Amino acid sequence: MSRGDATDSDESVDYTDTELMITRAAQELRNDDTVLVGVGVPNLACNLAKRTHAPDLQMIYESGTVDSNPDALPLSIGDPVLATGARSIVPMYEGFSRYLQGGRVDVGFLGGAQIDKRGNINSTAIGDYGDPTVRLPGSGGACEISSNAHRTLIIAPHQKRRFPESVDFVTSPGYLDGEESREDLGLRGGPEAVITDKAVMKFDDDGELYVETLHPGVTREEVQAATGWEIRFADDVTATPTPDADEIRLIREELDPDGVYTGGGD
Amino acid sequence: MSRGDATDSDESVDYTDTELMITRAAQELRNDDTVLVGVGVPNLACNLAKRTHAPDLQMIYESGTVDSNPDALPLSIGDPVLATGARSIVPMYEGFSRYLQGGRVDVGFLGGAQIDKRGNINSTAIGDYGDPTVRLPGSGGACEISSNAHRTLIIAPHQKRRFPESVDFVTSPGYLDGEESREDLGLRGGPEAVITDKAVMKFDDDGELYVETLHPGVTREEVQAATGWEIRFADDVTATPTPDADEIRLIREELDPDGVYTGGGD
Amino acid sequence: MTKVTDMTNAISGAVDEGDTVYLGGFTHLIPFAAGHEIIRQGYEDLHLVRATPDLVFDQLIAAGCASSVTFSWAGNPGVGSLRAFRRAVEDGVPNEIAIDEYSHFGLVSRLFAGARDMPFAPLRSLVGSGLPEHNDHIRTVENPFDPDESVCVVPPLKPDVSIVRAQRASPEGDAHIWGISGDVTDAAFAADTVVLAVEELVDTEALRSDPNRTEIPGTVVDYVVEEPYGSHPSYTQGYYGRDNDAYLDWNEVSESHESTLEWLDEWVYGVDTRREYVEKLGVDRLLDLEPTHDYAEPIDMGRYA
Amino acid sequence: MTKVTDMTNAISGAVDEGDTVYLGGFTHLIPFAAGHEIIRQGYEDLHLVRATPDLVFDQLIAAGCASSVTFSWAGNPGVGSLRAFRRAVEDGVPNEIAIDEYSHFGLVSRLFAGARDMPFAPLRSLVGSGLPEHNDHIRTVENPFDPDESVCVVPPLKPDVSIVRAQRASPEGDAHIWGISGDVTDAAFAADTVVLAVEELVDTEALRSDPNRTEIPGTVVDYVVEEPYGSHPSYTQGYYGRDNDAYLDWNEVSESHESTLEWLDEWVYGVDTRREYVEKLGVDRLLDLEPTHDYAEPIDMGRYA
Repeated sequence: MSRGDATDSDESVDYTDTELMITRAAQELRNDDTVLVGVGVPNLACNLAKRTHAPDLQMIYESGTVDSNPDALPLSIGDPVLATGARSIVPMYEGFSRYLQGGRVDVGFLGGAQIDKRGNINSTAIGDYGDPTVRLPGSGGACEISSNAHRTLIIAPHQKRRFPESVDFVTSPGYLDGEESREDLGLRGGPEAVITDKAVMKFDDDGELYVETLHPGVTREEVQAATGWEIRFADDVTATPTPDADEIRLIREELDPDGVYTGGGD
Repeated sequence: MSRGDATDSDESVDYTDTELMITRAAQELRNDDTVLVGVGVPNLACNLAKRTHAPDLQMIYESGTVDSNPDALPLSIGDPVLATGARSIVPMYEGFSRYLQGGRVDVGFLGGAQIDKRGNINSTAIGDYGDPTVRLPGSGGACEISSNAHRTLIIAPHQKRRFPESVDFVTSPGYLDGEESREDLGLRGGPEAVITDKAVMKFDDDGELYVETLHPGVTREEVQAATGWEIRFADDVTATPTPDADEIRLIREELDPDGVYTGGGD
Repeated sequence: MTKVTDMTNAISGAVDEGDTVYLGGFTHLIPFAAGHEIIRQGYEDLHLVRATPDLVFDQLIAAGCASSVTFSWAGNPGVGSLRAFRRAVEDGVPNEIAIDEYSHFGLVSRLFAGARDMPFAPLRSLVGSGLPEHNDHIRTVENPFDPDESVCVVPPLKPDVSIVRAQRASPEGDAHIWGISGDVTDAAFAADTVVLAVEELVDTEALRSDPNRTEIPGTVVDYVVEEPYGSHPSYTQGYYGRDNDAYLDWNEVSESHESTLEWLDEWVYGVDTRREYVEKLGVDRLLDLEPTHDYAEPIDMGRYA
Repeated sequence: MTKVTDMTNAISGAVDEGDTVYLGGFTHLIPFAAGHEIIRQGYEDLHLVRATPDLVFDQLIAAGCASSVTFSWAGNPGVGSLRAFRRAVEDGVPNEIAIDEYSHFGLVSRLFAGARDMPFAPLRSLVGSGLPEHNDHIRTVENPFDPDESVCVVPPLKPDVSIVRAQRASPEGDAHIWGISGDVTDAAFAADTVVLAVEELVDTEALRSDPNRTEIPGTVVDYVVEEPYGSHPSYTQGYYGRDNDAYLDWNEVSESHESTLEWLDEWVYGVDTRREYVEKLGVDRLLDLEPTHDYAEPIDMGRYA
């Protein structure tokens, strides 16, 4: 993994791309948010936020655990550490209906094999649905997260094949084709940001992605080369804030000490 | 209350009208039935059946208790004696959806202020719905019992005002107006018998009531006088079987020792 | 993060004149103490909702708090009719009330949909009954999987305020319920504002030791009130039984509007809090309602750290 | 009234060739032992249904048991893709399988409707996604309370057989479940025939001491099997943890169809029962999965006689 280097008040900190994605994603979370968490980077971002600026963040999982406070790193979204000590556990139907459909999830995390210009996500199939080149896992709860959460954050590596102008299959609706509005279809919220290993992108009023910040050392040309359409940039593109020493220590020593998702902190 | 007198194998037994209704209703219950029970006569009939020919009878209540085995006489359908030791307790929505709508209730008991020729029941209002002469409690779960149970048993005192040709308001659909079928409306089952203090009535193939048996000492004329339309009689009207000594003992000594619903066994 | 307060503050903070107010609890856990506090605070234009109005609505109606009642069974359970409710509907005493009526499944389906922001809830009943004709909230859709079938549907019900009771809660409002849960959980999830009253406050750890039992999460709760015997004359499973004499007495008390007001004077206006009401009930009456202990088989959640 | 038998009898009695078979359990309580017995009995034309196919379907598919798979997320949870599933869908190895695909909420809504004989279940998602175009089971109705809105609906799903696991059950099949219950309860209520496998059989009194915990009533259960560790390498809350190494290993094992068959030879065909499988796992591996005890706060149901 490539790595950057940032200056905290009085020390320089090494960090990996994954760690930057984790710290940047954590910043999107507010203290009073309820967040629907996945394993991996989203889980680490949420736990980091909880141990820093958002101690009251409530984490819920597709498996129906509500306000989990895991003693150890969960290895799946249904890990028993998410159940013991949770506020509540509900059947799957209730997690999706009472919490997501009911508007009780502020933020959801999504990833995907393809993310397009308007934030639509494909995690179903590459190529033709009936005869796919690559069969992906499918929606799981992603369609519901994208449809019912008040805002969604998308996290993905920045690669040209992963950012086509238009996805092969809409698993999770973003801002659709620009003709129909989410609201007219009865969908709530919509994607708020895409955090990659090169940049942070946001959506304009028409629901089209643009680059808001570039990670330290990344050029506009690199981002354009890794994006499947002519990507626009904010008038005032700035540098993505980088992890500080405390965040890196938390990630490496407490949240993922074995480096399961962060590659050993390297 | 009027009383009859019956000959058991070798003894004569006194019984009240209510006791006869209880014992006759109990006979409609089969060992493998799941029955949705109300308080009063239906509860006593079910408990009697359970202690005689139907030990495996499963009693469920609108309050969501499943397979209740009350230690004492329940005084409401949500009595705590129905909860302690039950097989399961479910929320109200689940009792109605998983059990009744799901087809898991074989028999339901109904009563009402008016029961008509086709088994439709009114427990909502006498007179005009918008400006009633008498405002009754309303459906509760009766509409669902009549709509979703595989068969229903109606228990009521035999009085002319209670048996009009057509009810003022359909709270619980029986065989409707004879034009539309229950099945076409998506309704299950239908009323099977009406047990009164004078007779037992059944429904013919067109869903119209006729008298199957007369209680000992009751004449056809008495039944006709207490019925609001020209009631028909089976070709072979027989006498309603009467309680035996064991049944009377169970009712008076075990099921309702304080005579809450049976008037002290008198 | 504590939401603990007393019932006086909870009611004045949660309930505004003109609100739709749901009082949860099917036969079990009926929030009588909250109902009495509403009466004491003198509301006059509440849209009251309960599957089973029970004595608590009869009292609220007699006190003149209600302008409408949404319900599915308006009787005195196991006893007979609700006389104050009937006086209001039949004779407009003490005031006219509008009614919005369902079957039990129809009403709890509305609550179910409201708790989940469902566009509507379908159900296989109400069709064939007289209710749809008198209630514009009951409509039909064609079943797209069986075009011959029309299905009754009801819209979500989202009360402004729900008042519910549970056996125990943490100060944050996470609540354990056992026995008959009835409509309580959906009532809490469906409402904008929730008042939760419990027999006992316990610490957060005790609540979190059994997350499957947490029917109501504190995240939907706004006010937490600890009020032992707050469901009397209804009951709380494992704490006390239903006071059946009170239900039988009500049948006499509510015989006339005047005798009903006298009862309210003594038992509602005549006390300031539930504690005073309980003291007035007296020890003998409370002891008569006590069950013997019957503990559930333990479960082991396991700790996996 | 006992329904207790062994898994061999339960599977041969419950499952007929051509059946639609739901294996319940979302990450937790996955019925692996039952899946292995289905493989050993050589079924070839099962319509398999699970929200998350997980390793158990990968194994059934590789063994040639499946003619179709209904699902909503086909991955190796926390690890990656399901290689045998992909080989079947992408390359028809070992045989072509039809797929019937939903989002999680879409699939559990079908099960929810099936468990309750609902005509259909409405949900506020799927609209805007590509799934409705490819799945005729996803249809729309107009919302009769808001004519501008079209609502996606799905029909009831009623499997011929559901196989589910729980922590403990009585011989009649009443079962207590805690931790993540996922789709288990609805799976049991939706099916014609239910096989229930548990870690422990307990007596009826223990089960009835906590009726709110009885997620599955014996009245919907046909076969009860006591099989400790029957969820391995998935887990049972309070009994053992997920064997994550087995999930990681599967990613290697399933690299090719041949290596997958070798694994099946050793771990499925090579043992006759779950007990033999557990013996083969060995004591060290089991001990590594043990949690420490963490008992829930007791509840008192009270006895009111």
